[in-house]
Amino acid sequence: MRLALDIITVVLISAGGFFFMAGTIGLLRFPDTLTRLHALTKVDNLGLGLIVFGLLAQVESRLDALKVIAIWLLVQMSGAIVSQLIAQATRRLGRQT
Amino acid sequence: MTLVFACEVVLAGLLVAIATWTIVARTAFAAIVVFMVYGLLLAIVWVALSAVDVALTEAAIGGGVTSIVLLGAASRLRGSKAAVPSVSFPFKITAGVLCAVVSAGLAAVVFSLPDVAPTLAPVAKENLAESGLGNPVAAVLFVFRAHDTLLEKVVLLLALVGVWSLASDSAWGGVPALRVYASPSRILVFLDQILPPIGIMIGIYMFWAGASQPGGAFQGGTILAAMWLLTMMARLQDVPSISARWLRLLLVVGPMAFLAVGLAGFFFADSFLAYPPSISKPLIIVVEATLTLSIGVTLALLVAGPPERLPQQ
Amino acid sequence: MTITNFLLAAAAFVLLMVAIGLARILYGPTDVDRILSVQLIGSGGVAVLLLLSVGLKLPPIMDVALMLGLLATFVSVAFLRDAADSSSVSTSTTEDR
Amino acid sequence: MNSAALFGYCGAVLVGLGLYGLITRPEVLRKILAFNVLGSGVFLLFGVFARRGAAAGLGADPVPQALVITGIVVAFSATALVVALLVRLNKETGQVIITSDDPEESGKQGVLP
Repeated sequence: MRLALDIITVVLISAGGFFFMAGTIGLLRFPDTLTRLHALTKVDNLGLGLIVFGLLAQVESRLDALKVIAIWLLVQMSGAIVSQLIAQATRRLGRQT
Repeated sequence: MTLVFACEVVLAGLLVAIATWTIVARTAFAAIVVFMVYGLLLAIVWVALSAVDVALTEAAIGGGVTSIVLLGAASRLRGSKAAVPSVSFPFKITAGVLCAVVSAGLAAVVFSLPDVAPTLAPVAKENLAESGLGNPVAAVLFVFRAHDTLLEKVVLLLALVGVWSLASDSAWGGVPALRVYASPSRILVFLDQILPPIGIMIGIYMFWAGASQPGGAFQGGTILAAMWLLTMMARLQDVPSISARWLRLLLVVGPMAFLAVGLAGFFFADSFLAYPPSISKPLIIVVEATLTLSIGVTLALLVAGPPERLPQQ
Repeated sequence: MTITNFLLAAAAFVLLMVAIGLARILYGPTDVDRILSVQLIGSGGVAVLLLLSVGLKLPPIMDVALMLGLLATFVSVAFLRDAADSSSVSTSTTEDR
Repeated sequence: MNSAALFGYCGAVLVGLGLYGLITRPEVLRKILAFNVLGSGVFLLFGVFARRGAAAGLGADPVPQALVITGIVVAFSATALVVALLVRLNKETGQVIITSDDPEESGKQGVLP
């Protein structure tokens, strides 16, 4: 059981780390703000999400598990909305110049 | 252990690089964004130094509200086309050498610190039970060095009085000119409707948890301030006039409660700011609750700045 | 390699990726690009702190992650307010609503 | 080198950096930023002393930690006050730097109040 949980953790967190790396490569290589924002949302959603699910198999108590999920939901929601706001600001900036 | 150290080396390198960037960035806006990242990174550094209470304060105040205050100033100054004198290269070199000497001196101090570090941790731990609290840092803040904390609240209020006194005569008692969104988009309004209730809950949790684990009035109060500012920026709520009675009351209720409990110490315990042992925990909780409110309001008003126009204009 | 070591290694890796990403976005060229860094340090910092919290078995670190996520959102909203204005000519007169 | 020493050196470098910015940047806003960097370097040194004082099952000495928390708040108060002063200065004179009261001096810098 322990071993199974550990394997799940390793697989999910490695996948999360992979998306962090992919996001960083995207940030380095993409040409403009909107495409870089696209790369960043992958980090937000998949990177953090997979890491959170991987950690759920390791937390000590049920309360901690709830807290991890709450933090994830908060970051997920505000991240999604702020990404939209950033995209809106980029468009507004593009129109003005 | 070495893995933790690897983490810390990355962190330290990043921190110094970001700090350098803050200093050398060309535009003020860029420097402030970098400074914000710097504040949030410092929070992770404090975690690495096992100072979780400080990490929370640094993330909230160092990374959060300080950069918002600076940002407000930067956006107001952006319009002005005043000439900035350039600094000569030899002067920069001289200053650089001087600062390197200062850094080297401090590094030498760090290098030659005594092997057995002086510490008050055992004393704090021993007397922790008496305070009724579980968090040693909160015990230091509210019991062992309570006068520091009381005066710090007074400093916050004095700073606010100083900021307000910079208003022009015609605007005195008016409304602070916090910069708000001219036309908040619907998605922003949605965020500002959904986030503050969650944020207020987290703020109360921070203050409540502060008694037994890292957290406390400051961290909770800052979150409340951030949530209030958020709703004002999206124009879901008006910026209040500084002469509003409820506002003034909220500003002083925390320090007053603290002071009252401190004075009561003369009669019910043996000295100023001493708590009767049997009810010390409930007393501290009451003081912290009112302080959380007062700190939240004070911080938000410090960010909003001096009043600039009269109400109903 | 124990699971604790794995979590700490993952934290170091994510931190490194965040560092590289930050370097790219803070470089600009526009102010909106720089605001992406707030998002990145928000989600990356939360990931690092959660990994450390579970890896070192110190649940209070989760509260720092919560604080970081919340404050990053607040700061991005405030920054976007001014970045969207940055290309307009005079900003000093727009403060009265 | 252990982690406390690492961040100690880090703090020393930050103090130097902040001082450099404080001296060489003419704009007041950048001086304030630099001063905050300097301050955080000093706080970090305090944090190192706290970390080294770990004892009695505590990860760090709570007394320096409490001092740093107070310090962060006071630094914020000072920043807010000086930012308000700067905005007022800019409103009155249009300046973003502090010029000398001596008319000859400010004439040299090419700006008159």
